[in-house]
Amino acid sequence: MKANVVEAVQDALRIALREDPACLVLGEDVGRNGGVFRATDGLQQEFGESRVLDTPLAESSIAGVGLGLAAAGMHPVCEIQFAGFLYITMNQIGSQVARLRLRTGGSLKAQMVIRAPYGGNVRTPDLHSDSFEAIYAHTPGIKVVLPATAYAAKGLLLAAIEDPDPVLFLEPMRIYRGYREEIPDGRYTVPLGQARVAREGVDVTLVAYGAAVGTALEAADALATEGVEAEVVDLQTVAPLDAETVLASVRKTGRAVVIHEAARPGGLGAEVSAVIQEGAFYSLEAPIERVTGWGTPYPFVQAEGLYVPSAARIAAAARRALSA
Amino acid sequence: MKANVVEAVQDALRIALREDPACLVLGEDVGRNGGVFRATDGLQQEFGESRVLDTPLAESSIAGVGLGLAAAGMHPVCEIQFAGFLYITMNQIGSQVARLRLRTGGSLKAQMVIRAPYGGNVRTPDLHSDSFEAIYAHTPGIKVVLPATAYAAKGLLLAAIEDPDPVLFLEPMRIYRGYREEIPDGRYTVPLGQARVAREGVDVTLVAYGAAVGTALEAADALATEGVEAEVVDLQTVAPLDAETVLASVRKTGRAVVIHEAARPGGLGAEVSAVIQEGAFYSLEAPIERVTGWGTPYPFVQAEGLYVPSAARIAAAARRALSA
Amino acid sequence: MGYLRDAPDDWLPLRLVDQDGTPLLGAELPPHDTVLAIFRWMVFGRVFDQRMLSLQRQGRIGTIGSIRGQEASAAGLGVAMQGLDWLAGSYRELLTYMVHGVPAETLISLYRGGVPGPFPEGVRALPVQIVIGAQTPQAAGLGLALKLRQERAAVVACCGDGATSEGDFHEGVNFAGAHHLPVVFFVQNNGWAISVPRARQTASATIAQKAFAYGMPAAQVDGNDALAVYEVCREALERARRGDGPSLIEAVTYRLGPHTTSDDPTRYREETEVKAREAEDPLPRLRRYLEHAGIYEEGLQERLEEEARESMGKAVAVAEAVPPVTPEQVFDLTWAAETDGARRERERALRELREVGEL
Amino acid sequence: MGYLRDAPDDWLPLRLVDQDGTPLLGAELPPHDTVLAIFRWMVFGRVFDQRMLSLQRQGRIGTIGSIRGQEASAAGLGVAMQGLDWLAGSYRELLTYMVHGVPAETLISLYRGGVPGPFPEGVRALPVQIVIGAQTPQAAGLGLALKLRQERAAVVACCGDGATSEGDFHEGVNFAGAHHLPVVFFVQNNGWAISVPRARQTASATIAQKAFAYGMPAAQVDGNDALAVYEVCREALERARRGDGPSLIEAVTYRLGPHTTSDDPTRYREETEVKAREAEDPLPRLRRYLEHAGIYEEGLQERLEEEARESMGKAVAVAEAVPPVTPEQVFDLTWAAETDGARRERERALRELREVGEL
Ligand SMILES: Cc1ncc(C[n+]2csc(CCOP(=O)(O)OP(=O)(O)O)c2C)c(N)n1
Ligand SMILES: Cc1ncc(C[n+]2csc(CCOP(=O)(O)OP(=O)(O)O)c2C)c(N)n1
Ligand SMILES: [Mg+2]
Ligand SMILES: [Mg+2]
Repeated sequence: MKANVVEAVQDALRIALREDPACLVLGEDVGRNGGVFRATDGLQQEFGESRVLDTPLAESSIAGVGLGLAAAGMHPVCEIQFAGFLYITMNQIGSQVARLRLRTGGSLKAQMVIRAPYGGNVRTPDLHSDSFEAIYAHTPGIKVVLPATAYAAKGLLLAAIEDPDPVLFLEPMRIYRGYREEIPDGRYTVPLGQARVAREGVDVTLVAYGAAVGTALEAADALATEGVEAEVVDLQTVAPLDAETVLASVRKTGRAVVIHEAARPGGLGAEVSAVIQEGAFYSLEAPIERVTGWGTPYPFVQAEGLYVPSAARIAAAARRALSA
Repeated sequence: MKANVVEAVQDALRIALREDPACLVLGEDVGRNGGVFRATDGLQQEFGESRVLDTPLAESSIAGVGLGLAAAGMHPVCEIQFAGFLYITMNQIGSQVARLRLRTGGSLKAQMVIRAPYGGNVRTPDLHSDSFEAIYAHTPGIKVVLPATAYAAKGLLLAAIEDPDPVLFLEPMRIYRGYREEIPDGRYTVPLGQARVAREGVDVTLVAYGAAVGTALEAADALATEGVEAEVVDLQTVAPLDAETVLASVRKTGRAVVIHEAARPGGLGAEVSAVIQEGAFYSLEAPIERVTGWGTPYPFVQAEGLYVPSAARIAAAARRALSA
Repeated sequence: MGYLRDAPDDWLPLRLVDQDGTPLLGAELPPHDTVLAIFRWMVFGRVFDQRMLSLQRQGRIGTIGSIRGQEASAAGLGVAMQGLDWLAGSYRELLTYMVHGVPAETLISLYRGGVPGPFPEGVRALPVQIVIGAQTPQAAGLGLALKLRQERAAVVACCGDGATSEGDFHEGVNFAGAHHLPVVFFVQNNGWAISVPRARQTASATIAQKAFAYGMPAAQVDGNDALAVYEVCREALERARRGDGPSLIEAVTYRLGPHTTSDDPTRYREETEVKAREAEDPLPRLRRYLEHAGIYEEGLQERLEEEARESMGKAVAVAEAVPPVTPEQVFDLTWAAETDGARRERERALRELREVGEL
Repeated sequence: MGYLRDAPDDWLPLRLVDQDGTPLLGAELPPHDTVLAIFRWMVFGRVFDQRMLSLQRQGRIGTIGSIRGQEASAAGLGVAMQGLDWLAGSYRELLTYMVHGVPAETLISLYRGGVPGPFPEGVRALPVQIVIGAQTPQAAGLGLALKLRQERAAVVACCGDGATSEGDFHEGVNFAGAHHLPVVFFVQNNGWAISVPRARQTASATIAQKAFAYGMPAAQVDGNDALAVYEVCREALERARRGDGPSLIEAVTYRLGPHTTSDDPTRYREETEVKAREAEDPLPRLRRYLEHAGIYEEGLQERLEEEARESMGKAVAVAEAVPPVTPEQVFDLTWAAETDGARRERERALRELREVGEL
């Protein structure tokens, strides 16, 4: 089938609802409205109000109810309308969902997925464009997954729903309605915890995830015209990190640029950078570059285009790394 | 005067309440009870119920009320009873307090302090020993400060209260009632945003903050017996980071160990490591080591002694760095 | 058995003026100039809404919520407020913000993706809130400041029916109750939270009765009856300013338009419902009252509309002349006291942008 | 003016048995074996509490909360529950956990700083909650699962008076109301949240009336009247199991001991208050009822105490024989499906510990 990212998500949810009787979908406006991005379009019609539920407007309870459902053996997929509101769920997810198994000596598990559209450059209001993957990546006990393509969106989401650990699934809004790619019909999974090489190259490694993978590939195209072969690593799961795939690439190229649109200080780029220099110190021929949002909150629409890393900024960082 | 950390905090609060009529203290049990750690002992008696207020048991509102007070020109000092509950305030602090000035074009500012005891190895129940500085360090717009001594606790807290930006002030529970040191009477400040060299050395740099500074100094003592002169940098403010002081040290020593007790993935050690390799790449003679909590939630009391970095682990990391 | 007890269920929304503009028997109504002020603002709100939707369609502003149908609540409240009162509202209270003194151009700038402030000196208001419910505890904080400083002023904390489900709503209202603060919680129950109908949001028969959980009095008012809204707000505000504590008002109204310009309400609500509610449009209703009271001068509405259009034209021009936000501004506004580390990060970011010609 | 309306203020806590053990006129009381079961558990709770406090003083367990004075609420509730019901409570409901099937040794292990679980197979309970209020939405989730699977069972969500201020309490109760879930919210109002008295926590005259904000019925019960607690819980639980929806119970009781072993209550409450409440101790009260009803056999309490002490002795021995938590266990319990990256991080951490001989 042909699908863009949001259609791939929808297809994964449909398959899970069809094949797993314990699976259910809940969130604000996911029912009749089909979600504000239509990720759940038609699902309530097909599966009924007991499988696809509108919740009250209260994110902490959406996560907390998810935990209760999971503790009772269901496999809830909770939607948070925008990732900016994941701040509100921090306590239920960080102190509860991520620790349920630990706290019960393994007798209860939180097999659940929390989905949220994330990321900027889509001209949305305040707090609708934020990227909070790093704070959840600092919360062991929950896996954090960000697909970069429609294929990955469907396969990773199906893997997340059947994974016994809780998964935060962040969907890049910017490419929700990007071009439709051919993806397999029916169930397939893309394994959690594994990065993939999105483009091979030998001169410099660009590490990205989510929507930034596309930008990194653009940058790689630009670099190619200068004779530079950039390798692009798409992390896919940012926690727990698949360090080996990144290290294998950097051991080959000796140079790395890490990209994300979240604020720079304490962003995921820091972890990737730390891991690279720990594991590939002697291969490094230049400082690892980070191309990220600034040390400010996500700014207003008029400035967001400069905040979110552009292909030009990525390519420039790669050139810095190459000329160091 | 002689004071341990909690007495230094109390003294700072007393001075602020005395000298700044806009200052007030609020939180759970801060009134008659004087705080569960006695950080506000006697303050309500001295300043009355309108300057030292017990709040309902609701952390998000403590932060949100703080914002309202600050917007109206007061200088609130809010207490969150344990740092583990800072997850609950994430939305009010991250999406509101840290962005008030930005969102109002500078016309309203959130001059407020949020205090919380943090950190482990004190045999407290679940969620009472966590360290969440990293998630707030990834939240530009709020400064994150962690004193390591009684002197710093008082001086940094007084600086935080008069700073026009919001400050998250994390007090190391483990050394609350440590030995009493001599600190100046009356008002003095220790500037925000500046690290300090807690011990000079030339062979390796140990970067720490909060209670871990003491452990790092212990490790430095142990290393000294082997003829290794470790320099210990106490960050004091972890956001915005004072990279220069760290870099100056690493440029001299060529080796660095970053220490914190929060979980390793995405912890502050990653940011420090990234910043070091960006700014002192050519001085580095060994991979930067991180000695941290594990890639798990903070564990139960029986295992916490192994989770929180020990002097032995720090010294071992320094030796690894030295022999690399 | 039979020990469980139910909530009182005898609520009847306060109404002072009927659908056809006739005052109810014995109703105490505001003076004519107040009524005219409310009417003028309602007309302005209608024109503002139309203009904003059309600016959005032209791509000149971003996503925006419609306030059509809710002008009586917004203006009745706004006119009842006084200069020293604080306003803490959301995207649905833009008209109240304007009544309270925020110029239209500031709001247009905000929706153009610019810096949302500052508001004019002396206008006491928190920024237009986007995170549902977050303003509620903040309003309690403002109320605490007023109380501690013994200012004779009140705080108005607005939100929608959906927002009452948020934890922050609860914590804020409870705080105000526990500390007996001068805050009026004003809930516009417009029937919907995007696609979720009021009845699915909470099993509580009214939003008003939620006040009882916080030990404060409440009123449910016909939110399309501008004068009833005005009167009940005046009572609650006076009470607060006097030091008699907080209260909660539920204004029962209806969102005639889409939730925002990104919303397609036909997906989740019946056209017949909307049609029925169109007939209860608060604007003609107040106009009928003006006529009934003999204070409607021929052509008044048209004149006010024309005035509003003109002033909106100017506001748009002013807003569109504001230069776009620069990264420097964003850094300037992030820290009031920039540390050395923050300054270096600013310089690094700007250097990077300059290097690629983005700055 | 005068449009604001106050909450109903005619609450009277349900009581079936007087302070002196006499049943109130017309009170329907549980059968004798139920009463005896409740009494037995109350005695057990008293002994458990004493033993835990002394273990803490000896440094054999960590900080622990005292449940003295609240045994009637805890046991009345616990005995009213059935095997398929779920329990979601906190540190103050340890006795209810034990009535519901969690062995004392598991709780002792928890307070020894070990892994808090697992509970025995088939005991339906969430872990003992420490983060105030967090269990409330979780309980709604359990209720939703029961409802969707059409199981004839209920969920009990316990918390204290202070916890009702938390956003999570609100969101959880509202969710259960909106989705009509089989959940009983059981609030032990013990007068204090650490040092904050009930009256400062919320201006609401009762905790019970908070239910009205969520459209569910409520009862306020004398929490020191074990039989009244039992009966009202039975009604609420039956109602929930029947599919008639959620309800909220406020049990008015008193914490006779310190908040926890780290707390010094003399700092914030008067000895006279505590003395007065000692006289309302629920345990002698139920004993007086047993005597009144002619079912108290000479020496019963002493026998039950002896039994309890013995069983506590065994539980302590079992708990103290559990080997301390290892880092491997912590890693094992963090991930159910460990990824390669997580496995490497585990190995790294263990290697580091081994290197310095800490493992
Ligand atoms: C915390 C949070 N969650 C979700 C949203 C997305 N959202 C925006 S408006 C809205 C519905 C609000 O409903 P209501 O409170 O009734 O106000 P109304 O829009 O009807 O005026 C939602 C879910 C948000 N802005 N903030
Ligand atoms: C979210 C959170 N905030 C604060 C605390 C610290 N704390 C533990 S118990 C308690 C008081 C609880 O009072 P209440 O709900 O009345 O229960 P009680 O202890 O009286 O049974 C507080 C503030 C906590 N554990 N969790
Ligand atoms: Mg609404
Ligand atoms: Mg209590």
